[in-house]
Amino acid sequence: MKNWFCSVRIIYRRLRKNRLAVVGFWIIVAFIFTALFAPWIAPYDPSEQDLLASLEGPSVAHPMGVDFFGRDILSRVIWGTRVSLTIALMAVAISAIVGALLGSLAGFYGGILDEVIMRIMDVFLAIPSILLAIAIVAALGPRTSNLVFAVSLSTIPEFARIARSAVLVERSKEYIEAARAIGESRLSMLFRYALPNSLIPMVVQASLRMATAILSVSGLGFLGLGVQPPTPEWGTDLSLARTYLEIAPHAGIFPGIAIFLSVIGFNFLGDGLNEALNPRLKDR
Amino acid sequence: MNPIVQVEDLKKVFRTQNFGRVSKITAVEGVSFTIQRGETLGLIGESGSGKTTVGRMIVKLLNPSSGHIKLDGHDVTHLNEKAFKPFRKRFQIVFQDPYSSLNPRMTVLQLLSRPLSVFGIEKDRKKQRMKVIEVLHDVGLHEEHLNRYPHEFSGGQRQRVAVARALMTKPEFIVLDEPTSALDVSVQAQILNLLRQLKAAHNLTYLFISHDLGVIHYMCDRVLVMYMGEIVESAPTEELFTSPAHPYTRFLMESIPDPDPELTNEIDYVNKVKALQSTYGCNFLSRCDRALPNCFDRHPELVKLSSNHLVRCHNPLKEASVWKRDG
Amino acid sequence: MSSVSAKVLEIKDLQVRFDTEDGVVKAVEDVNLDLFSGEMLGVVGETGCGKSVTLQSVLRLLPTPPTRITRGQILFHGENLLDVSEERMNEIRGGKIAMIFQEPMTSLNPVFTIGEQMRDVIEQHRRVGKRKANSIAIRALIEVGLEDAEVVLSKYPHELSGGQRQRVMIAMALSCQPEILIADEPTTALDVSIQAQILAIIKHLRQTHNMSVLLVTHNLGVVAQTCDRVAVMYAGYVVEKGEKFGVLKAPLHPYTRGLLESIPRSRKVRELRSIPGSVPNLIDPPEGCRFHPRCSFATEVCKREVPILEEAKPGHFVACHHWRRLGY
Amino acid sequence: MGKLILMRVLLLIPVLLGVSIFIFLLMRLIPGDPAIIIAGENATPEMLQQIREEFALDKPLAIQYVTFMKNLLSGKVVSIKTRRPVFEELFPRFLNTIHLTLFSMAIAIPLGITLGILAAAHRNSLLDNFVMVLALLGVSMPVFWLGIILILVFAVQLGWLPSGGKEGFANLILPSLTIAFALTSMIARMARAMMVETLSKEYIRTAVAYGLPRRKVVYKYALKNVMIPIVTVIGLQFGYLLGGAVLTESVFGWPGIGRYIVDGIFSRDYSVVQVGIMFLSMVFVLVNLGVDVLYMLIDPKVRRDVSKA
Repeated sequence: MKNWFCSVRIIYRRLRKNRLAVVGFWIIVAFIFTALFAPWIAPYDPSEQDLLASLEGPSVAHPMGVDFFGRDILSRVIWGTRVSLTIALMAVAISAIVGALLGSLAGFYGGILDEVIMRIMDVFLAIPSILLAIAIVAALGPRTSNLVFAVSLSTIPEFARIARSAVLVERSKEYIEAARAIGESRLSMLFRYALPNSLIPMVVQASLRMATAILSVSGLGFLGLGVQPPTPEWGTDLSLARTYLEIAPHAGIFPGIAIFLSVIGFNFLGDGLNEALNPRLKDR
Repeated sequence: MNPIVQVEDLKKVFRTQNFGRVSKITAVEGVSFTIQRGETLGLIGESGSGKTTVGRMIVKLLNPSSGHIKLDGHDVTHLNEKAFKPFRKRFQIVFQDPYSSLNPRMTVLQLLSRPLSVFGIEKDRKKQRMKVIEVLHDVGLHEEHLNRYPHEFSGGQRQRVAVARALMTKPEFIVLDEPTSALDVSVQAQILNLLRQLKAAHNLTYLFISHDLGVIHYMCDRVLVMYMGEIVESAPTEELFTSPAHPYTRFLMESIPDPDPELTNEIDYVNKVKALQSTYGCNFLSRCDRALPNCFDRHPELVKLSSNHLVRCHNPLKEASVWKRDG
Repeated sequence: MSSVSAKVLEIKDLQVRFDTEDGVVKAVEDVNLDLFSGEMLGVVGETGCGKSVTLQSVLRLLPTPPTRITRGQILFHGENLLDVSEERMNEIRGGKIAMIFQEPMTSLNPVFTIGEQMRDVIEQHRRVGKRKANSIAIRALIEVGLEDAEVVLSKYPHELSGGQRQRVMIAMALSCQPEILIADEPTTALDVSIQAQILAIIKHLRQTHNMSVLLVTHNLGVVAQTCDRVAVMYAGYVVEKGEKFGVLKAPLHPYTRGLLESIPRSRKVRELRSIPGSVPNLIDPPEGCRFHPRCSFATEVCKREVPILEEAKPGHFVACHHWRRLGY
Repeated sequence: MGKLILMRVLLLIPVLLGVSIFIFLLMRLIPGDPAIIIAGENATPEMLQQIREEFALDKPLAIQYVTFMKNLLSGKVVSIKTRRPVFEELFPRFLNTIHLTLFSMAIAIPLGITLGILAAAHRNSLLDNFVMVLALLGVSMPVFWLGIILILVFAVQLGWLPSGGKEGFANLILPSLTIAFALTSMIARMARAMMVETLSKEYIRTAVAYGLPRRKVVYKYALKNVMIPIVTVIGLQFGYLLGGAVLTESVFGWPGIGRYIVDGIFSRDYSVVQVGIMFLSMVFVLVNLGVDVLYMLIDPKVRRDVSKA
C-alpha cells in the first residue's frame, strides 16, 4: 500500500508540472460536481415547458436561452452532465474490467486461449466502433442499459489489447519466473505479480476512453439512437436543435460546448497521465 | 548416496516464429552431467551457448525436449507442476538481474514471506517475520530493510534480497544464473564472498553459471565448458585452468584481458569471427587453428582424457596452460 | 612518450550537472584529463562515476536540458569546444574526433543500409563524390577485418552480428581519418572472444593511423591490455591517473586498490577483498572525499575536505589525503 | 512474400466470419417475428411465407445463418422498403463516402504529418505548443458539432458555401473539412509522439556524433524511421474515419453509406443494416490488410527476412 501511495504522490507531482493536465483535472472536477449537485445547481426543472418562451435567446433569466419546447437550456445542460457522465463512466468501467480480464488471461496463458480471445476481439475491432454501437442500439432499442452495453462492447478490445501486451511485457520479466521458482501457482502469479504491474497503462487508457465514450454517447444521441427525449442529454438536445439552427443557434451551441469541454478535460488528463507515467520519459 | 542432480542426454529445441515462418533452434544438445552433494559445479560459455537453458531446465522453469533430469535420484522430467512442487522447495534458483527478478510492488517482507506461505512452512505472520529477519541477517541485511521496496536498494543489496528469497525454504541446491554479471566489480566481490559463506553455513550445492572465467575459477570445484549447446570440456577447476584440452577453452582464456598489464596476450583480430554450426564435423571448426582432416568429417564425441577430465575434440591440446593468474 | 608528443585534447575543470525530478545530480566534478598525440588513455570506473558523461561532453552529445555543463573547458588543439558554433562542431564531430558506442545493436540506423550510412558520413567530412565515398568505405571495412566489404555495404544493421556491427562502427570512425577516437564501453555488450578482437582492431588502428584513443570502460583488464595511461574515476571525480604500470601495479588510491583486489582471479585466494557498501547517490553525495564512507583509511579530514589531485610520483596523480599511508 | 500475404488473407476469413455471425445474431435478438422484421410490418401473409422459405426461418439457427450468408453473398438480399437488392443501392452510396473520406485524407495526411514532425523537431517551441493544443482540441471536438458550427458560419451567416447536399465541389468542402480537422489532429499527435521518440534513439545520437547537420538528421535519418509506423497507424484510423463519416454525412445530408445505414435503422430496414455493416467491416479489414502489406514492403527488417525465407 505504501508503494501505491508513494507512486500516486509521484504521479501527482509530475502531473502538476503539466499545465494542460491540471486544466483537464479541474474541468473534470467541475463536471463531476455539476453532475452530483445538478438538482441544486439547475435553476429550472429540465423538462418544465414554457412554450411562450420557445427558442428565446440567452437572457438573464435563461443564460443559455430556451429550446423549442420552452425548456431552459442551462438546466438541461446541467442535468445532461449527469446522464452523459454516468453512461460513459459505466461503459468505461465495464469495458476496462472485462477487457483487462480477457486481455490478461490471453497474455498470461497464451496458446489456444490467447488465440480464441484475441480472434474474438479482432471481430469487434473489425466493425468500426460507432457502427457497432449503432447496430447494437438499433437491434436492442435505445435504452440506457443498451447504450452502456453498446459503448462498452466497442471499447473492450482496446482494453484487452493493452492489458494483454502489458501482461506479456510483465510475464517476460524475471520476477515472474522467480515467482514460479518459489512455487507460486499460475493464478497467484497473474493476480499477485503480473496484473498489478500492468495497471498503469490501463489507467491512462481509461481516462482517454472516457473522452471517446462521451463522444460516442452524444454521437448516438445526435443520430437519435441515444438517450430518448425528454431526458436531457447533450447529443439528443443538439440533434433537436439542428432543425431550428438558423433561427436559434444557441440551442445547438451550448450542448456542444458541454460535450467539447468534458471531452477536453478527459483528453488533457489522459495525456498528462500518459506523460507522467510513461517510463520512457522518466529520468534515471 | 545419490548425486543431488543427474542430467542425462538433455536436449532443448526452441521453436520461434518470425513473421509467420517457424524455425527451430537447438539450444542444448546431448548434455549429461552429475552434481555431487556439497560441490560447486561451474558452467561456462558465451551468449547462446545454452548454459542458461540448462540451468532453467534443472529447476523446471523450462521443460527439456528430450533427455532426463533426476533430482536426488528421482526422475522429475515428466512431473507436472503440482508433483514437482516438493522439489521446488529443495531446488532453488537465483537470477542474473536483481533489477528485474524482484517484483517492484512487494516489500522485502512480502517478497521473503511468500515462499513460507506458498510451501506451507509457516502460516503465522509473526513467526514468518522472525524467519525473514533471520535470513536477512544471513545475507547481511537488517530488520530496518523489511518494509522497503526493491527500488530503494542498490544493485548489490537487491541481489542479497534475491539470494535470501532462495534461502527461505532451506534448499539443498541452488542454481546461480550469472548472479553477479549485472553488478559492479566491487559489489560482485561482496556477493561472491557471501555465496561462499552461505554454502559453508547451510551445506548447499551450487550450479554456478557464468561467462566470467575469473569468477568461475574463484567459485567452483569443477567446471563444464559449453559451446553451441554442447559440453566441450569438463574437468576439475585446477586441471581445467592449468591444462585445458579443448582449443575453445584455451581460446576463452586467451581472450580475457588480465588487469595485470605485465601479462599480455596478443589476439589475431582478423580471423575467428564467425561461429557456424556445421551439420557434420566439429562445431568449433570455423574458429579452430588446429583442425585436422577428420575434424571436417566427424562430429567429435565427448571422450575421457582421465577419470575426471572429458573433452570433445579430435585433437586435444597437450601443452600447459595459458592461465597466468595463479603465479 | 607523453613528454615529447603534443597535447591534442585537454579537459579542464569540467563540471556537469543533470536536473531531475528528485534533484540535481552532481555527475562530474572538476575533471581534468589530457590526451597526447598518438596515445591511448583509459578512463575506468563503476556505474555512475561520470566517465561516459565526461566523454560525451567532449562532442556535446548530452541533451540540454536536462544536462548542464556548469564549468570548465574542453580544448581541442587549444580551441574550446564548449564555445564553438554548431557548424564548427559538426566539422569536428566525426571529422576530427570520432566516437563509437557501447551498444552496436542500437547505434546504427535500422532503416538505412550500412553503405548509405557510411557514405553520408564520408561525404560530409571528406568532400568527395558518392563513388569515391564508396571506395573509402570499402577500404575501411576491409581494414577492420570485414573481408566481404561490398556485401556488408548493402546490408541493413539487423543482418549483422554484434561484433560485425561494432566493426562497422569502427570502420565508420576510421573512414574520416579523425585525430581522436573516443570509445565509450565499446566491448561491454559483446562476448569475451569478440571483445578481444575489437580491442585488437582498435590497438592496431591506433598504431597504423597514429590516432589518439580515449577509451571508457569499467573493465580494468581492458585498460591494462590496451592503454598507455589510465584515469580512475569515482563518483564524478578523477581519483587517480598515471601510466598504467604505475596505477595498476602500485595504486595509490584506496579505491583503485580495492577495485583491483575485488577482481576474482584465483581459487587460491581464501576470500576476495571487497569494497564495502555501494556507489553513492550523486544527488546527495557524501561531503569531503566522496569515497570516505567506503574507505578503511578514512579519517576526520576525509569527511570535511575534498582531496585535490596531486602529483605523488612523476606523472602519477592521486586525490587522497592519505596516499602516503598506502604507498608501496 | 506472396505466401505471407496469402496467409494474411486467410487469417481474415475467421474474422469476417465472426463479424457476420455477430451481426446475424444481433438481428435475431430483435423482438418479434423475424419474417415480419425482414419483410416489413405491412407485408402480406403470402410474402411472409415466401420470406420464411427463402430465409429458412423455420429451420435451426445454423441453417438460417447459412441461408442468410448464401443470399448475402449472391447479392439477393433486398431492401424491405424499396424491394431492390441492397447491394445495388449501397454501392453508389459507398462511392460517395469514399469520395468524402479520400478528399479529407488528402488534406489531413500531409498536413498532419508535416505539423507533427515540425512540432517534434522544434520541441517545446511556440509552434510545438500551438500545434499540440490545436490538435488536442481537434480530437476533442465532436464532429457533428463542428459540422453544425461550420454550417452556421459559412452557410447561414456568410452564405459562402452550401449547407448540405451533393450537387458539386462546393458541397464537398464543409463535410471534408469537418472530417479533416479531427483526422489532422490525430495524425499530428501521433507523428509528433513517434518523432520525439525516434529522436531520442541511439542511432540518432550516432548521426549527430558523426557531424551530420541537424536538417539531415531529422529529415532523413529520423523521418524514415517515423514514416514506417505512421503508415500503419493511419491505416488503423480508417475505421474511425468511416465512423466519423456516419455522423458527418448525417449533419450535411451527404448521401453516403453511413447515412444509408442510419436511415435503414429508422425505417426498420434490417437487411440494409446487416449488409451495410458487413460491407463496411470488410472494407475496414481489407484496408488494414493493405496497410500490413505496405508495411512489409517498406520496412527493410521485414522485407529482407521474408525474402530470405
